[in-house]
Amino acid sequence: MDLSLLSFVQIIVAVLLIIGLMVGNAVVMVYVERKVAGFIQRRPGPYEVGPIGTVQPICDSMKLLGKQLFVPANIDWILFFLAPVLAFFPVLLLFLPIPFGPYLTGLGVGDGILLILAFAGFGVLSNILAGWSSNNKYGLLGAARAVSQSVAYEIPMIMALLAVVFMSGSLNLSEIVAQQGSWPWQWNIVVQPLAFFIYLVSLVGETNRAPFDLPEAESELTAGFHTEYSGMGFALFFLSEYANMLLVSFVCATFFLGGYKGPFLDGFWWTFAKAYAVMFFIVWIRWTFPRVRFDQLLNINWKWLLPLSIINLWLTAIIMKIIS
Amino acid sequence: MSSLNFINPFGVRDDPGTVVGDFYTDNFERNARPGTVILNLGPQHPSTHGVLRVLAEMDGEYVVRAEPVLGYLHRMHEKMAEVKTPWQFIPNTGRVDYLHPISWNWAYAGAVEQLAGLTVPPRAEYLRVISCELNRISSHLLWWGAFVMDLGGVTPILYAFEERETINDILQIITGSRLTMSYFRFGGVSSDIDARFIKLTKDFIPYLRERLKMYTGLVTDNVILRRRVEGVGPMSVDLCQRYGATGPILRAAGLARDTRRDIPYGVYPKLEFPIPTGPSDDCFGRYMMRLKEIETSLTIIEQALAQLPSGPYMMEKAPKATFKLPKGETYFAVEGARGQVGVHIVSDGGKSPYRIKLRAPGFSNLSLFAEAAKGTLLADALAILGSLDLVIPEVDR
Amino acid sequence: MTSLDGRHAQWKETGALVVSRHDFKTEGLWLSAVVPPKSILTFAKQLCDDGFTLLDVSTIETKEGFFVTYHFDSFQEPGRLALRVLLDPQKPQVPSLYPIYQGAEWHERESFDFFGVEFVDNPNLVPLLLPDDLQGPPPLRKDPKNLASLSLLGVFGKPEILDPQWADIINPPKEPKADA
Amino acid sequence: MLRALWDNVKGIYSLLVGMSITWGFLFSPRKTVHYPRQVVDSEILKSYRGPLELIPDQAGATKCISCQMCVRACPDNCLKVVKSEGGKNPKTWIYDFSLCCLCAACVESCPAGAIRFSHKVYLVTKTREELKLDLLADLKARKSAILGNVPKKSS
Repeated sequence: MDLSLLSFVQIIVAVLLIIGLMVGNAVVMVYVERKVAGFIQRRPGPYEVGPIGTVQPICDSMKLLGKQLFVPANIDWILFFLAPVLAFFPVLLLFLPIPFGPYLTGLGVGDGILLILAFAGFGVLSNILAGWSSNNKYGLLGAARAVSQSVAYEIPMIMALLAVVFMSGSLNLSEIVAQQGSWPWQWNIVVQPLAFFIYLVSLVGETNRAPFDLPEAESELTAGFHTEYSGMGFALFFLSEYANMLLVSFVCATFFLGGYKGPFLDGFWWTFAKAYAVMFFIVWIRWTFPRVRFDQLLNINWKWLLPLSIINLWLTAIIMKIIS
Repeated sequence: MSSLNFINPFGVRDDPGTVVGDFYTDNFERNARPGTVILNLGPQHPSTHGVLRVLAEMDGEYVVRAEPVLGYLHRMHEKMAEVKTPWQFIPNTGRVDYLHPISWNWAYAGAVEQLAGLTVPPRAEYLRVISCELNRISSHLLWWGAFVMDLGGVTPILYAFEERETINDILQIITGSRLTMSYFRFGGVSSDIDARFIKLTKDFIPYLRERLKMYTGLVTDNVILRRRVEGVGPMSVDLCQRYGATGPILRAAGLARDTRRDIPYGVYPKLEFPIPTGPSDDCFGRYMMRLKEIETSLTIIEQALAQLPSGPYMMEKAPKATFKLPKGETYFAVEGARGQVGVHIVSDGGKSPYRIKLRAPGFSNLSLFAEAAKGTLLADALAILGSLDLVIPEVDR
Repeated sequence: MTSLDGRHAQWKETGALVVSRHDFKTEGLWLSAVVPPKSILTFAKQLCDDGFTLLDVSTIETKEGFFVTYHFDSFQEPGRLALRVLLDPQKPQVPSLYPIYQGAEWHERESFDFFGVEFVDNPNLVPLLLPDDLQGPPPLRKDPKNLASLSLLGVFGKPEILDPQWADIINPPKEPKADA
Repeated sequence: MLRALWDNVKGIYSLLVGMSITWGFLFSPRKTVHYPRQVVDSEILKSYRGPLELIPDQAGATKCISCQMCVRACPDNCLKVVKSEGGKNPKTWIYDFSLCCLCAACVESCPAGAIRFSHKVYLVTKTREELKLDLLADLKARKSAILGNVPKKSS
């Protein structure tokens, strides 16, 4: 790729916009999550600050900014402060190759999905550093869980995406979107329902959301790896959790739901609508289900998702061979 | 330290001295295997329901050994009984177990009536049954929500609270309070029910039956919950016998022991109700057991309302606040939501009882946790803890 | 499963000091026995084999010493029994029921907290409900002048006295009363 | 193997049932009462036990005869009734709401029927001292409120 000045400026602008998107997304999602939780539980949710509580997330973030950064005794302080930063910044890069609209891509990398999958591993690195460095037994247990969970769930996730890549024959996200049609029956979800299902399950596992929120399981480990974080440290973990959610939702929209293509008029609004529908799904199941146990979590992955995804991959490959 | 020094990366706190545990941790650590981690769950932990503290020796995710540490909510009710008149202790009984206060009311009032030979008018007996069973339902509902919350599902407890609030509204009509009720008096109850009470209760029974179907769909049949609780924490009858566990735990293990049927008190002999036994002795059995008990209680309330006789709700010449107990000893037990609630009174005929011993079912039930949790996963240990239906004020008294 | 009469005979055989029948309507017990502290384990073993469970351990401080009542309830048929031991007021010691009823550990620790009764061989005799650094005497101990004698408490129902020493305790001779 | 697969399919169905239930609740009306914009049903408050209050007689004075029955009955020692010199009516009637356990021992033991529970749900104070209520003053205030209103209406 030609790294001229223009593309450099493009990347800078894209990164800035993505930071804005991440922060904006966290603000929106905090509100949506609390409101949905409230409505499901038959209570109003945030209500007092601003019209129907819309200013609540801003106030929350102000509170988190103003809070003391509590430093526990005997910590490994470099890692302790590095971990939240490390959780936040790699996610920035991951948004670059995503085609938000027909011409709206941060960086038109040819192997976009490789970049995403390669950098997605950074999330768990920050979790283990946070758990390890904070000199807390809950943190340590949470970190240990985070590693095995993330390692486990990345594999079926990649396999599911690979099935789509086999079909489209390209690692370029824009290319994958371009091959799908505008109407729902032209999307990849129709031809790859199993891959979509596997991806949907493993994205919940990958982002550590309920019912797979084992690393931070509240009723077992109080808060898991971020037990000792307060103020901005906690806020960065929070931000990166929502950013990760947004990322996997965008990837889901791109790979399975037709990306920016939609009925009547293609455009970035379709990408966002689809990504937020997936986000709503994640929020919805969080407030519906109990949490799985840790061994069950790994069993689901190694005994079911992984074989299923391999079978799916094989079938896709064979069928593609026959067709072509 | 100045207030500006809010980040202190260069480690003033980074003292080399190791953090030394308190008396109980030291005591527990003495028997620990090398290479294990002592995890201190509580007293402020999201799933220890109040202020229970559990010391757990962990080998990775496995609990090698666990020991509950009690006493964070100890209020010495037994000492208070020795300085108050018998009447003045009634409000205390409502505060021993805040989820099923009426069973404690009954155990204490029943013990005093048994010792002093007071007879309770029939209407009062029926009112006692109705209020006690309503209260039992509300206790089980809260347990249901809290148990699912222990397993990570946050929403059901708020649904359970809808019904619980309705029961609180109903019970408030007669008891005047919503939580720590002191409704019973020696020789009767403190107030009669009115038409509104009967209407609300009659409306509530079919409503709850409908809701129980929703509970089944949302939680009981849920595959995640099933796999979390099935086969987890088996408690055999033998274990229950050695630890004195009673109530739903024992019945889930398959032994139909219920004080309401075995050693009848009040008007329970006149009422037809089944004593359900659980499908299995694991967490799922205890879960189903309590849901079945809600249905049993509904049947009892229906019958009691239908049979409700007219008449006074308080015996004539009921004991006043300065009432003295006659000399003697008595033991009276009722079936609370968590098991057999017992009150042992010894009186020398003085102004206040010589000694009152409160037998809390939760105390015995919790004591078997150490054995049941041995060798389980941490998540399972917490599921077992939740399935015991603990109310810490009752355990600590 | 043993009937009440059978239990009565069994206790007499095993060496109970006093066996009393109770009026269940007013006392909530069917049968109780005062047994020597040394042989409490034998009696508990008999009850455990017959399917009884330990309900609680209730201690009373009296003039004669610490009077510990173990309440038992049957798992097979309704039946509430009590075993009692009288312990020396200066050095209250009794074997722990832990080998038979593991649940007794906590009940005994509770009595240890409140009265200072020592249960020998309890595996973990540390404060349970009270703080570990509590100062002063156990909280439920009474002022010596407020102590009642056992005969005043009416805990014996219809006793059958098997040990002559207990005759004086249950039916105290008139003279000391006149002195007091 | 197939059986396990079938179990999983059934499990996924049970999850869908659960999700449909929460979906239904997502659009159901709220159950909470939004204080202070809404308050609970006044019917419920009729049985609520708030702090004690004295019952006025015909003339609006207290019925209390300072017999100390309530003071003796109270498990928490939260009442203080002092007899006035000369009459049998009380001089002071102090009630410490912070100690009260609302057990109704005083109400039930009162031979003159002079006290009852009020239904003040929204009693809020900032200090514990403010919870020591002078019930005679409270009675007087209520009386003047009643008596003060009546002439205004008639005039």
